[in-house]
Amino acid sequence: MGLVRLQFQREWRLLARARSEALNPLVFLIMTVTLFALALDGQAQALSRYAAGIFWVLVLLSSLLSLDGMFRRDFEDGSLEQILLLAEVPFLPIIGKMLAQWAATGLPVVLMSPLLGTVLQLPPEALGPLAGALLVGTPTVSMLGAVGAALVVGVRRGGALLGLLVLPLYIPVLIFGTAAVNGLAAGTGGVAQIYWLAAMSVLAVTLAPFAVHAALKISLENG
Amino acid sequence: MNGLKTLWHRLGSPRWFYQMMKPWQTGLGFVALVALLVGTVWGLAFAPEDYQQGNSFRIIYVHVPMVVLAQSAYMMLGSAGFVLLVWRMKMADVAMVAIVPVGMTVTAIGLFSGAVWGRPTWGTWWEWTDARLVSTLVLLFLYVGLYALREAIPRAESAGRACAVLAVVGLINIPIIKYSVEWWTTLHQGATFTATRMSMPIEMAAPLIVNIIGAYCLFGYLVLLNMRTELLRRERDTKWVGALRTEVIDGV
Amino acid sequence: MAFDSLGEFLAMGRHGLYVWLAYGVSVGSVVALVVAIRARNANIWQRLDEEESD
Amino acid sequence: MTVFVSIQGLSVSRGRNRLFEGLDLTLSAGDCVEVRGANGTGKSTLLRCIAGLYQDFQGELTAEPCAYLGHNDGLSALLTVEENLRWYAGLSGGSASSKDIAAALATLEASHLVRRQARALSAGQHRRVALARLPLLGHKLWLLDEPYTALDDAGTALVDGLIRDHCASGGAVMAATHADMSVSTAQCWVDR
Repeated sequence: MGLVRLQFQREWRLLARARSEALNPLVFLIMTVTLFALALDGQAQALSRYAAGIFWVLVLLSSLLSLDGMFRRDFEDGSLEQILLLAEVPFLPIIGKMLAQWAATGLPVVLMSPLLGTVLQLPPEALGPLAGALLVGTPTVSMLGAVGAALVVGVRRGGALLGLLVLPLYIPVLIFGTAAVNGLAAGTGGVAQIYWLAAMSVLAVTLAPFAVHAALKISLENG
Repeated sequence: MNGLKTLWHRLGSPRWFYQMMKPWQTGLGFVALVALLVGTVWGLAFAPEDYQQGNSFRIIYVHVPMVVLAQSAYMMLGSAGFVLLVWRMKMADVAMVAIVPVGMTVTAIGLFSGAVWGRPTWGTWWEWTDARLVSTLVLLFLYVGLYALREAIPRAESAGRACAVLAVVGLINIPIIKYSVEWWTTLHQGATFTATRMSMPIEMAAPLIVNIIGAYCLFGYLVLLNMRTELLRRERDTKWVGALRTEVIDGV
Repeated sequence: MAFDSLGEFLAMGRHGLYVWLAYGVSVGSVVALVVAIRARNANIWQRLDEEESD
Repeated sequence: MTVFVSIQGLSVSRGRNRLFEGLDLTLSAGDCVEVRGANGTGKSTLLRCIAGLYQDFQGELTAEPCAYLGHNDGLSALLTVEENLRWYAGLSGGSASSKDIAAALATLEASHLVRRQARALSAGQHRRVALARLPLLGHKLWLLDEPYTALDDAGTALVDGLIRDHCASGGAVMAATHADMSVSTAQCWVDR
């Protein structure tokens, strides 16, 4: 477990030193939420009905920004291949890296969701479910996204390709996430969807490290 | 058991595969031609009309085989990817290179025919309540993703293995995606029944089964031909390809 | 035969446009796919001949 | 006499052109082999094969876990020299106290850089810090891809000393270089 903590601390220190770069995805989320609110604010009633769906889509899109840079800096300076070379169990530093990525993007989104939810005219009773659904759903987003990021790390301008590879895999998270928020807010039952989100996150956390490791070994081969 | 093992090793050798698969390829080609002709004419002209949808239901005889084929093609891609990653068998990469374009085209055809079928049945060119149509659309995205990833990576060996990882991850996600899409379409279902999932009397179902068999044979024919072409391209410096060239006058 | 005349067969009740549109594009695409793959094969053979001769 | 690397009939091709074939080599304690050959003949690829980063080869290859130094130094620009080295020691399963780090830097006369961020180093200093991690990793086998790039004469002499001491204490080194190495015990030409 030491390797997970070691890598987590290293990533966190790197993020702290490049604070603006780490905050870009969050700023993007805030801006796009504001754009939607401006575009639709006239029909406040209509906006609140679709706010959960809009918010989830924007979270998925903003995650692509942070994922693209997740391995790129280490790939270019050569420390990424050292992880595969030196670590006794390479999955542990990879898990450390993915947890750090989630903590830097997923968690802040959960914490800011009440504020951004109200900007999108979400009714107050929907803010709790939104935060809960995001907390349970964003690990899958980070883990599946990490697989895509590892596949495109060696590709120039891999950002657009990353979206194409990963967004189809996000569809279940989007469907159940939106349904959970709307269901719980309206009291018509969204708990089943929360369980689905949790189950997907557990599956992603257990399987993604293997896929990321395989993808990194492949990307490093033509390094 | 060791018969299987030798077959597995033989399958791995390009030369054996190229020569031994030739008869299978032509055989599947003819069966496909006959089956698809019979099934289509039977479905279009002889099968009875559907009491609710009238004749527009005849589109089922092209839509369903294509969609079923699209899904099985992705299953094959996922398993070929798994074989490539675990046993490093080059032939699995050749198979993936051959399947992706065929699978993508078949999915696009299934999608288009499904959308056209929706027009007379529900009055819209795109019907969000039809679970099979929506999951076919997602499947098309997965195919396009595989195609784009292979194009993006310069080195052939890395591109092959990267696509293998994506195909396996995609395969694991397909049941989850299908379930969530089906659940989502029933959520928006409301009263309308899903026209494309109907229980059919035998005289309506028979041509469909013939067409599905024909579609799988066509798929086998196209993939085998595509694989043998890819093998020629990859092995063109080898002696056996040189020998083949002098022997064969007309090519295929 | 489910139809009485060729004309009726082409009309397909009022759904002729949709049925023939779907079949036309589908069959057309399948044929195009077969032709494309066979052409790719022939092209490989032809390139082999060129490489052999130069 | 422990054998670190043994290679029989190793051949590697990149795409359709063959880089090298039928390469045989054994590396045991105390050996320092120079990997020589013109540009693009596969020197780096050979090292990456041994390190386990590159699997597309034919032939037999068995190698101990190694410390690998590639063309890029593997230092994170935003981390200080000490943070980089401490991470490396931790990654390879050990740990490095400030004393160990100071000692490693001292062998390359780079102790004064310990607090500086990697991005603030010159190319020569960057390379010295990258080489300074080798003793901290606790691997007996070192694979170095052009270790002398960007080093001045003093730096080159220090690196020779580092390699000599490592081989003397039972380690083994394989280095891809362009010039003759004074400390090498054998040469391996990939393009002959």
